[in-house]
Amino acid sequence: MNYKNINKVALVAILLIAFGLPLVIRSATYLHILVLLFFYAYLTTSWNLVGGFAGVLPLGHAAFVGIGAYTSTILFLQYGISPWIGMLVGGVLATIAGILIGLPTFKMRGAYFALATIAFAEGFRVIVENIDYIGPFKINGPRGLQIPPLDIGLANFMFASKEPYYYIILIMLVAVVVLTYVISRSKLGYYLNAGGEEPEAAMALGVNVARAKLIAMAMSSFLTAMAGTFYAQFTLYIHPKSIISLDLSFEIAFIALIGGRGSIAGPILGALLLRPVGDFSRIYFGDTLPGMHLIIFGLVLILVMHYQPRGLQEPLTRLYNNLIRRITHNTTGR
Amino acid sequence: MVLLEVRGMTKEFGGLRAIDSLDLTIEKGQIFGLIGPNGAGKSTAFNCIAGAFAPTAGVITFNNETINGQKPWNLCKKGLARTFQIVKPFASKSVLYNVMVASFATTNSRQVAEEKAIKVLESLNFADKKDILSSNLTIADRKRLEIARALATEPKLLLLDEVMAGLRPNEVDEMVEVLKKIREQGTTIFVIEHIMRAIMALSDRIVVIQFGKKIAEGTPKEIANNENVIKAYLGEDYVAA
Amino acid sequence: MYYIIEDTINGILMGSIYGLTAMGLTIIFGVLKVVNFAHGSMLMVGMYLAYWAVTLSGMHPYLAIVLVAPAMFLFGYTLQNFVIKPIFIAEKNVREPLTVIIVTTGIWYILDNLTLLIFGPQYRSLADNPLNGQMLEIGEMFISVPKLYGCITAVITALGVYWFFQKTDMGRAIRATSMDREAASLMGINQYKIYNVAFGIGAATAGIAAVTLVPFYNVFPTVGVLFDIKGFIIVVLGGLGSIGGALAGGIIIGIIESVGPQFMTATWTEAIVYGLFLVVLFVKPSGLFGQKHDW
Amino acid sequence: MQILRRIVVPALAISLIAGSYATGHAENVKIGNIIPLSGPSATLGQQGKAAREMAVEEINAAGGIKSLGGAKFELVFADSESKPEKGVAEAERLINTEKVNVLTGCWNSAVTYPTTAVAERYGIPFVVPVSVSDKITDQGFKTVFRIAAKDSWWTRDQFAFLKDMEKEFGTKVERLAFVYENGDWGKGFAGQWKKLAEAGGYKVVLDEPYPSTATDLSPVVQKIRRAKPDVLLLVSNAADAILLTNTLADYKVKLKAIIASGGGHADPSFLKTTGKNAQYLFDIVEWETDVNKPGAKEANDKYKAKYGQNLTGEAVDAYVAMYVLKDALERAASLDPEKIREALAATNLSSGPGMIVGYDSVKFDKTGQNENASLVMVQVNDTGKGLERITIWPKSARRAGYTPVFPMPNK
Repeated sequence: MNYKNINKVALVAILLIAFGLPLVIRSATYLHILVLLFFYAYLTTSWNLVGGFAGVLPLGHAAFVGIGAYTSTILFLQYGISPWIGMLVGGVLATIAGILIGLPTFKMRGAYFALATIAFAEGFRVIVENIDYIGPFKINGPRGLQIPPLDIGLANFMFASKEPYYYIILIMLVAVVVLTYVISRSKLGYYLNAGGEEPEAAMALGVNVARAKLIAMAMSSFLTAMAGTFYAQFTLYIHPKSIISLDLSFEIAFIALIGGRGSIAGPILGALLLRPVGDFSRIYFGDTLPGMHLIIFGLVLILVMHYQPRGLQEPLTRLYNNLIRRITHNTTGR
Repeated sequence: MVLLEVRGMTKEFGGLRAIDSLDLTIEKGQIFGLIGPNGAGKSTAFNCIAGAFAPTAGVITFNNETINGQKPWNLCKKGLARTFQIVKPFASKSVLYNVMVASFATTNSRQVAEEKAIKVLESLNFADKKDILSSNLTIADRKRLEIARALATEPKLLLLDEVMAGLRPNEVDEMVEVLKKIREQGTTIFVIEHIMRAIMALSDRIVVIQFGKKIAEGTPKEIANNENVIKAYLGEDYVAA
Repeated sequence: MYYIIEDTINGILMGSIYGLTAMGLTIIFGVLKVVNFAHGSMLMVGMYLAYWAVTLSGMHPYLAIVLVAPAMFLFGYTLQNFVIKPIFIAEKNVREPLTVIIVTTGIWYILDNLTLLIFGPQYRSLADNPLNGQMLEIGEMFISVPKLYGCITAVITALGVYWFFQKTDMGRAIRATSMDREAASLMGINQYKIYNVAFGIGAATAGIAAVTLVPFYNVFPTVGVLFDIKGFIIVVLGGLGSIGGALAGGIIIGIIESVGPQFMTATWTEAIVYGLFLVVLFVKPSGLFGQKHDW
Repeated sequence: MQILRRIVVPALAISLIAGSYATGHAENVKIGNIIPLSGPSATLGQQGKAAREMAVEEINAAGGIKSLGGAKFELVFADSESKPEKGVAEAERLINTEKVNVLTGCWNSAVTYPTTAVAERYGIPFVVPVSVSDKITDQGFKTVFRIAAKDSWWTRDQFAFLKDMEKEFGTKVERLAFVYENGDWGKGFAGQWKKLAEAGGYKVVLDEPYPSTATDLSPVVQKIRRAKPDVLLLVSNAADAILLTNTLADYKVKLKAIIASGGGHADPSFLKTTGKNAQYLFDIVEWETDVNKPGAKEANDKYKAKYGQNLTGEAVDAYVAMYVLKDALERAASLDPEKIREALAATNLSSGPGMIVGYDSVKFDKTGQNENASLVMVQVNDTGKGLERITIWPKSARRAGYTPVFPMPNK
């Protein structure tokens, strides 16, 4: 077996394990944790299109999650429109918002973009909290919207058990990873990377940097909004303070940075590592040392940035490659 | 045939005139040199032509088309490529990746882009280093990468901004050969250079500017004997003495 | 009309205090080119310092400046030297190291939650201080004395920092570094030491802001977050890196917050502030008072 | 020292949790509690935790659940950080992994809705000590039981109190101002105030939500001052309650009364940080330290000695919730969730240790709402022992010898 084949085998194995996991894990708790893990991996991979490849730091992606969640929920609650359709409508609205934010900011230094996205997300939250109705649409201000778990079924994107949610988010994750892979090997991917690293040089080489970033932003906001719909259908309750929160925006960015932004495996690795650290430290320290889990989280951030500023993806890939090399050497008997 | 024509190009920065009604004409197939003391406005002239800045006044005609104030990425697609005085590689990427970014200017296919990039690298005797991370290159190789990237966009006119600065003498000679080869393959070259030896050996025609104004133009030989140029470089006293 | 004047005065007073809380943010950005997400937490640390200094010694709250500002300078200096500097060194080749932003966020989480662990979630305030509840009454018009003190302090601090940057050797070195790192280091300026000092000065201004807040505001572990987001908006409005801009940006927000509620509910003024922020970003991205830079 | 203990304990706890799986403590009753232990509502979560721990200590010391062979209560706490999605995830974990028998929580109504939905799905009984939104018991859930009064009762009693005071002191109140935090809680109260004001023939001169995170409330106070209301009704979290009270005093706003709605105004830090400025404030609460009930004073003294502050209404609800659970389990004599649920539904707890609430008994109606939950009105005043909260309404509960101050004198 050569190196390429081993990669393929490993990939297939991972996919098989991922799809087979619910057959082994019957506990709804663990499935719930896994669903959230995939949810974050999905969000971060979508974020990575701008935050990773385009070399800027968006810190307001929760706004797009919110747009997606609110759009599909309002359409479902008031007009009975399937959340699957609402998901696409939300995506389109989020795309428009993403382009509007990107237009003025992509020409500037990264710090402006980071701050602008924060202001956009916070401003969006404040507006949602202030509005009970937009025309005929019931937003319900700070009270949020609840989806009664009545009509369970695929058409309504609502299920009694965790398994369907697990498979939906897993498929969404696989799709977005494949999309990222395709983009990273396309002209757009090259242009994004180039523009993110050295915008002037890229422009001189024929790259319309701002346009490439806008395209990435549009795709990223569309995909992020889709996750918003998933979240709404999964928790059946949305409320501005939780879904359009800075905490969510920041967590997405942190997962990417810890895992390794701009790489394909980074967001997934980040979610795999950071989510459990967050969850377990909260569980173990939550009642005796309130706030300790966030101290640990902060420490992890600082340490990783210290020792692996490109994220944990880099040393892990090296480790993996060494391992594979050793295996291939053994099997070929050289 | 005239490839680039600059008429009365002026660039002001907040009242300060960096370029003062500059005229240039570059024929197809030429190697055209632009020299001048530090701060004479050479790089500013390049930036105006390549679209990084819009000139305050004047007309720039490239390939019979007025290109004033057009964006650099559009100019690049029209056949005008440039390098930077301070090299700007995409540091976290390999040499091949760097060049492929450029070769995408004329194609959408990754495969075509890769083939073209490799061809360019081979023509520069650079293909053996294609997988090296560009941040690990030596200064000479970084300069070479700048040229490779610019070439990969398939330019009609190549603007080279001090590609020999910082190189050792033998590396300068190598570079001169490389540029000659590029010209032989049909690319017109417009070069800013500080190293007199190189520019004198290369150029068909040279323009000298000082304080943004043209003070001399001619063949290398004419320039070498021009009194204004000697004054500009060595000062009034030298000429008087 | 009369109401508007009263509200505008309050807006200017409160706004200049906002400006003071954001001043360190803009100083640090101007030099390090990094948004310090831990700035609110440094303000919080300053507030606890001021609170305990005044409570334990019973001194006039403004006397605490003598203690808090130098202590915060040292705190900022040390933090930059030991926690942030290594990241800068590791990322020397990167034009704009976003990793530093993340590290400052880590510092924010740690400081806030460490405070929660040590002092608990309680709210504290200096109920018995000579400034508490003092109001100037001009006819029907009320002007808060502690806010007036805060406003004066903000202006003095801004002038002081400006003077320092213009007239002292260290200040000039800092300005040189903020304009061109490479050139400054060629001139023999130790870039990282400059960062330390700039960070220290930023922290010290946060300490001064903390002292002006403590006489009339609550102290609790997450208090910094409330001023954090506001600070970001202020510095972008005023122009990142501009000290006068921070003060002006703060006053603009103060006036919107103070006058706005007479025409709408207070919750909508928040939305107006964000709206203004985005409009400025579209129309004059370098901020109202910032110069055009290469960003 | 404190810190050291805090670090060592969880380490031990982890090993104990690991150990408990091996040995299997089938005889214990596991109670999962989802409350905000960090984040913006941390003070309230911490009070709830302390009160629960005190109750459970007493229950266990008294021999646990006798019908279950002396089974002990075992508390498992989870931090919601005031975030709904964390609450939901913790509910899933507590039910499936920790295998809790009962859940309690979550203080923030926004966390309680989706979390009770999880419990309902698994059929696990969920006791809500406090989360006042009407919606919680209006969802039609079978497993949800709320100890505290719901917000429509709070607002109803606030207006009943106002009418009574007008009558008792012969002062006419006409103009009302509503000022409230812009959240689920404040909006819920304000909506009902509006209806009650209309029914009561009052004129609403100001209806103002404000962001709880505001750093300056003087603009809101100016609005109050200019609207010239007779009575100001408030819903506030802690930081803003303190800021509002101090700013109202600074601007010398003349009012006949301020009526608050617990929460921030009942926070233990509130009186310490506002001092004199809070004098004469009316606050509606579920419980006050001077309540005339056997055991109440002792419970408060014990709590104060342990945690350094008085019991609050929120803490008492949590405290009582533990005794309600003990009572139900005693009758269920089983750990089967359905049996516990049935026992809870049949609760009629009127006496015994822990019953320190102001009303006669805890009894749930068919929505799961404690139908006897009642509220008292307190006034902050100084009777010579420093500022304290004095129960004044209903008149039957009024502290002997105290005459409420109404309208508020000019300070």
